[in-house]
Amino acid sequence: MDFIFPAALNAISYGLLLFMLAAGLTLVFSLMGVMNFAHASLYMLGAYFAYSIARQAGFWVGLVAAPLLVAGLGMLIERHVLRHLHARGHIPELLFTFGLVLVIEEIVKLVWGLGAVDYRVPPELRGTLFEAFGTRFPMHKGFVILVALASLGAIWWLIARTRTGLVVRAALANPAMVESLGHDVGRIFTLVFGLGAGLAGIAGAVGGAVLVTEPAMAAHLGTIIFVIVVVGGLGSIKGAFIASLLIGGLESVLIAIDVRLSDLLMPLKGLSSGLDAVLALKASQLAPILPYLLMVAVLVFRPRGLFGEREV
Amino acid sequence: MMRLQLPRAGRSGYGAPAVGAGLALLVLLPLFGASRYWLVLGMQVWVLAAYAYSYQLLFGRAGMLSFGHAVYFGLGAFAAAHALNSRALAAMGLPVEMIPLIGMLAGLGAAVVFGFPSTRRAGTPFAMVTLGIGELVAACFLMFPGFFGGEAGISTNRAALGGWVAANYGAADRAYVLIALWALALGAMALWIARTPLGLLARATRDNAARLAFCGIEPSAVRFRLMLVAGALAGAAGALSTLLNEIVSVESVSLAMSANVLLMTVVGGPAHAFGPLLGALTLTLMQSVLSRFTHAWVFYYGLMFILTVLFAPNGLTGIVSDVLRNARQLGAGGMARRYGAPVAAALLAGLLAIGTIEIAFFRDEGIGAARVFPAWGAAGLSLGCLAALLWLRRSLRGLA
Amino acid sequence: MTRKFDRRHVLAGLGGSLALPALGARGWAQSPSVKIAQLEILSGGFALLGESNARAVEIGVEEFNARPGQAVKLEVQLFDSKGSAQEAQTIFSQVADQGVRYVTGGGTSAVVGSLIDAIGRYNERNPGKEILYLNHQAIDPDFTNARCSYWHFRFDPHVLMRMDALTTFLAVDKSVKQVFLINQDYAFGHQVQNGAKEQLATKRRDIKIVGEELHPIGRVKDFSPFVAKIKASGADTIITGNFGSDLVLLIRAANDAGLDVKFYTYYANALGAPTALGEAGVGRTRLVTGMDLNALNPRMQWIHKRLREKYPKIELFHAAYFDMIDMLGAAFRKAGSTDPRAVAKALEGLTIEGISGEITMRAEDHQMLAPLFVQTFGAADGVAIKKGIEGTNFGFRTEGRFKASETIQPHSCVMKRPG
Amino acid sequence: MSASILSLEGVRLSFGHADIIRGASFSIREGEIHALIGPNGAGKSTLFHLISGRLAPVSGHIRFRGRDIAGARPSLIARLGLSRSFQQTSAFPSLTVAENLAIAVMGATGERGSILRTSAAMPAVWARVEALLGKIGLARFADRIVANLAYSEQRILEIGLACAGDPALILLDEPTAGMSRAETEEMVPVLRAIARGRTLVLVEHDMEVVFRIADTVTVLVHGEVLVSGPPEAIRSDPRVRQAYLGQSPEAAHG
Repeated sequence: MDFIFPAALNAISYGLLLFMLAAGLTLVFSLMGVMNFAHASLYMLGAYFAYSIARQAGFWVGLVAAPLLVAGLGMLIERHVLRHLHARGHIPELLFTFGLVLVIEEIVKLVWGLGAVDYRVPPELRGTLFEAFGTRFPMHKGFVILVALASLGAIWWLIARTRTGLVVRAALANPAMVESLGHDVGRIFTLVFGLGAGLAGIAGAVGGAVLVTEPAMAAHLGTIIFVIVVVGGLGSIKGAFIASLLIGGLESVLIAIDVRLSDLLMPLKGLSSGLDAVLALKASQLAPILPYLLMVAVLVFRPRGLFGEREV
Repeated sequence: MMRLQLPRAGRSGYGAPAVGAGLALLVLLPLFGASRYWLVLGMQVWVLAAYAYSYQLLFGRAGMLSFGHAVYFGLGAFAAAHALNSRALAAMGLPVEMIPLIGMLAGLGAAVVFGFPSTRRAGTPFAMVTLGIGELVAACFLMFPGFFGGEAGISTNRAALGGWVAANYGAADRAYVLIALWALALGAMALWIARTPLGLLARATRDNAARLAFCGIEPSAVRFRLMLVAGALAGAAGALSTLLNEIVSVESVSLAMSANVLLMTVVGGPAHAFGPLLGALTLTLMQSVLSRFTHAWVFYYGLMFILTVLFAPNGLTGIVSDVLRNARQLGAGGMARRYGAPVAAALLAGLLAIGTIEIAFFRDEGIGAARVFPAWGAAGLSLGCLAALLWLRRSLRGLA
Repeated sequence: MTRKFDRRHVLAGLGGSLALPALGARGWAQSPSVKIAQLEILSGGFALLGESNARAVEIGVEEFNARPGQAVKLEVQLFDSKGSAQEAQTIFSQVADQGVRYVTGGGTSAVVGSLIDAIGRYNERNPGKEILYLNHQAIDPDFTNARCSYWHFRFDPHVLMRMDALTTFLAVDKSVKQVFLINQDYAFGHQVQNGAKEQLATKRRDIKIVGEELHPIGRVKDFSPFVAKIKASGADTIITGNFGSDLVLLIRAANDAGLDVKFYTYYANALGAPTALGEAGVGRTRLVTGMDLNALNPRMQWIHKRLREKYPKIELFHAAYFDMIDMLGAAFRKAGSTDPRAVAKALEGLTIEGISGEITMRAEDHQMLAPLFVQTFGAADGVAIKKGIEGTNFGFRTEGRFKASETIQPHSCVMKRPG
Repeated sequence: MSASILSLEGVRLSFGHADIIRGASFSIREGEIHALIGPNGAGKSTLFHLISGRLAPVSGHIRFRGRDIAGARPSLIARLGLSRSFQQTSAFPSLTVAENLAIAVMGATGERGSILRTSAAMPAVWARVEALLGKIGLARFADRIVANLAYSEQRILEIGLACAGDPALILLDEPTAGMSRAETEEMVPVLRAIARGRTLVLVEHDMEVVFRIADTVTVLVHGEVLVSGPPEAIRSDPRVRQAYLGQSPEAAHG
């Protein structure tokens, strides 16, 4: 118990951070059918923008301004590139966002350098929130949870309670219908893409300060959020939420468990010497591949994902 | 009886004799006294081209966008390394010329295992599954250092086995010929597959997989068979990379290696017979030659990829064949009148953009263009670049 | 990337890929100096390390060449290995083509190992054109044990030599009772882990290893689960070979959770770690290093100052290159030649005065024996800690000095020598 | 009366709480031309999707030549000799007309994509393609890329694809949709021609076409079979009039 509890809190904090990214990706995918490879790159830009703004104007200004910048950038990308590619199908869109990943990473390296930048939470967030089971829970992790809940709540309100949200929801269900009702579907696409990008920007502005802001941060998170979106079920926000916490928690839990596969399979001992290398692995060493195993398994056995309404 | 024009994938249109002569010249590069460096670069082009040909079967023919093709390439490379190091095989007298077959078998085996879960789906889900499988295998490499040599990889010696034709292939010129011939053979196999009934079905799955099913043909079975072929060819290409580098490490199965083949295929031209070769040549030149002049080479490469996706869906070979076709119609003078202004504008804009980037980013390092131009040069160049872009836009309007 | 090369061919560079390396070859041929090809990782995740190595060698060579009466000058050509064994092979073939006979570089053991192997094969196939590999950073013990090569010389104490210094120091500290080992899950991390276990078992049988963790390299974003585990294990000391962001994030998570343990590290003086340590690391973070920044000799002082002026962003945290350059110069003099065969022979058993004491190139395995320092993190006071590092007010105070003769470890190298 | 080739028994399909097909039962005799009609949203195309395997029913049986094919894979159903066309032209747009037909023939002849010969070396397949081209009158477009064909030619190709494999039963989804009067007139003999020696089921909005060629007409309303019988009986059935009266004239005439 003494380390399961902090591990659980960590998992929630990390899982919510992942969810901020996965939610935007899911939203964009369900509306436009575009799997935005560069979503994690927008997260990285959020962190770097926030870092640069924070150095001039302070952390809190950066926290607000950086996501707005990223959202604007996302809208520009949608408006001026993706929309034109849309006619040619999803593969060119996928290829374009993939190329964007490369280019954004290189731009970040050229502008901000190859190493990590010193982007940290401000002193007022550096303390301890509370102490339980002999471990301190740092305030900045609580802050992540707070920001994630607040921004997701705002998105929920926007979509569920406003007129624009109503049109967005209608467009999600049936874009042709919305078009025929005289709404500009193109504008809705741009808006939603900007919203997703903005969420990634917020996640970056917060995540970069709490974790680390470096050129590799996009690559590290990029594939994980795909796993989440697929495992949760493409297009399902609820699924993305559960999968975020699941994958976020998986790592913490596996690290906490000190078992080797050979211990689990004791009864089968002597089955095969060829498997020794596999059996000698500790659960924590399996942590990096488990999400991918999960993703492949889901796609093979339950293509809709855990909560998806339609097949991937 | 009516004559049907039968499907001919990969028609070059340049005249078979000319193409054959050109390829023969390339294979015999060592005879012209090319230095070891150029031979190694050449071998790299051949290896990457063979790899890209296998990918072209998936992406170019069947529209299967894989992000995990390095799995097959890498496993083929590892199998080849183990085969080269194996005493038993040496004792059995396995000639080094046959090493690519080992890689081919490994690639095929891997495709049997991983092909099934990935080819059940097409489109975006296929891309995601292949990405997941790619990450999975790459992560496994570091977990089982016994099999894969850990991060140091597995070293080998291509001269460890004797050959049928040459006594051994230690020397670069002999290795070059071996690798070039094998790569040509692999490329030819890939192009052959495109012309077979499987190739026809591949194009049909890309066009409309659901319709194919209603014709009585299971699209996932077509994809699976293609994956087997592409996996085997990629495995053989991986074995060629082992013969070239004499070391295999985790980078052979990495996401970067999977991305490379995608970039090469798209930039070269996803449907053209020479696309993979041109793509491999471009990547090698940028990676090994351009990278000596600027740190920003990856940026330029990524930018080139994006521009290709946006403006030249048929890749560089597409541009070349368009130009050749137009040249035949318009003649030299007509070409100059028609394309002179846009090409000049594009070149100028490109050069000025590169200059701007080099100065802006490498000021304090003092490399590349930043060494000659003063700091305000960047501002001037970027203005010039903007003007050139406007000119480009105007001249393109003139074209349309 | 070669500086000279760039300057001559800027326009070609602007033109892009049309540039011909053949032009470069002519440029190099005019210079009478000994050429050394340096392969560093200048792009990707390890780029900062490669950049630091490149700049330090540049300044070290500048100082070497400027010495009065220096008969043989060195000329370094820098290449980006991109952290890829394959790419390293291509560069090597280019380098061999140009007639360069000395290769150096750091980076991952995959790259260095592939180069050592490639040079072995090349020298076998091309007698009379032998090439030497001068290793200034890859400290995998294998390179001077199981995989040792006559053409490879290592100028940096390897993992186990460093661990020996660290554990000797740790053994003296009676407050250490329970040790936790956390390392990156790859060759180097495994070596640190195993070395620590073996050496602690002989030096302090009463110390308990209460936990061992191997985590994927460069992929852990949040170390707090590990920290929670360390805390739960009751450890009072951590031994880690982590570097870069893996160390920075470990330290941050430990500080956040209020983990009160001693850190015994390999790289706490580099790549962001001092910044992350801050006040919380004072007095309880230890480091084994080959260089004492608080007691630099005049030569090193000049190099340090020059580096700070020329590349303010680059920190000096590694010094094996400077010993390497000096020893190479001494070997040229001893051999009366710059031919690698003669130089290799001359290097074997060569003893000179290095940057912080006597250094010897052991003939049997080509491992240099050099002094090591164990240092503790603290606030800069101008005396014991002369200056803060990485822009902080903190630095490392030297608490233990090991002479070269005190760092000797046995080796298992059976070297194949040319006939 | 000849034997039933296809019969549906209590076929039911629902998405969430919405019932799309509420227990449809009817059977189709071998060799007849059977038309499915009904107002928009009656579930005609959905029924085609169920029969051809694109959708699987929640419950019920679909028997084709005595074998239950409910929920089977489309490719299997096609190999059993049941073929279909689509409302939207959905051939293989980047392939030539001949290649399109070749693929449909390959599916029927069991060609699974050999890699040991070129696709030119399939004499049996190409001979059948040539015959088909003649039959549907697209011979002069054999080498035309399908995407470049005119709309009505694409519709004809669609039908050619459906009968390429010489299936026992063909489902045609609105073969005359979007066609001009004249084009529709040209289509009627084509439909008669392909119906020779096999069973044809079509969904069709053009009532004139339906009553000219159909042997049996089944009327579907709200996912249920309203009535099934010969065209004359359907024409005079008051329930059918009732069902169509609420609809706009376009719905009744397509």
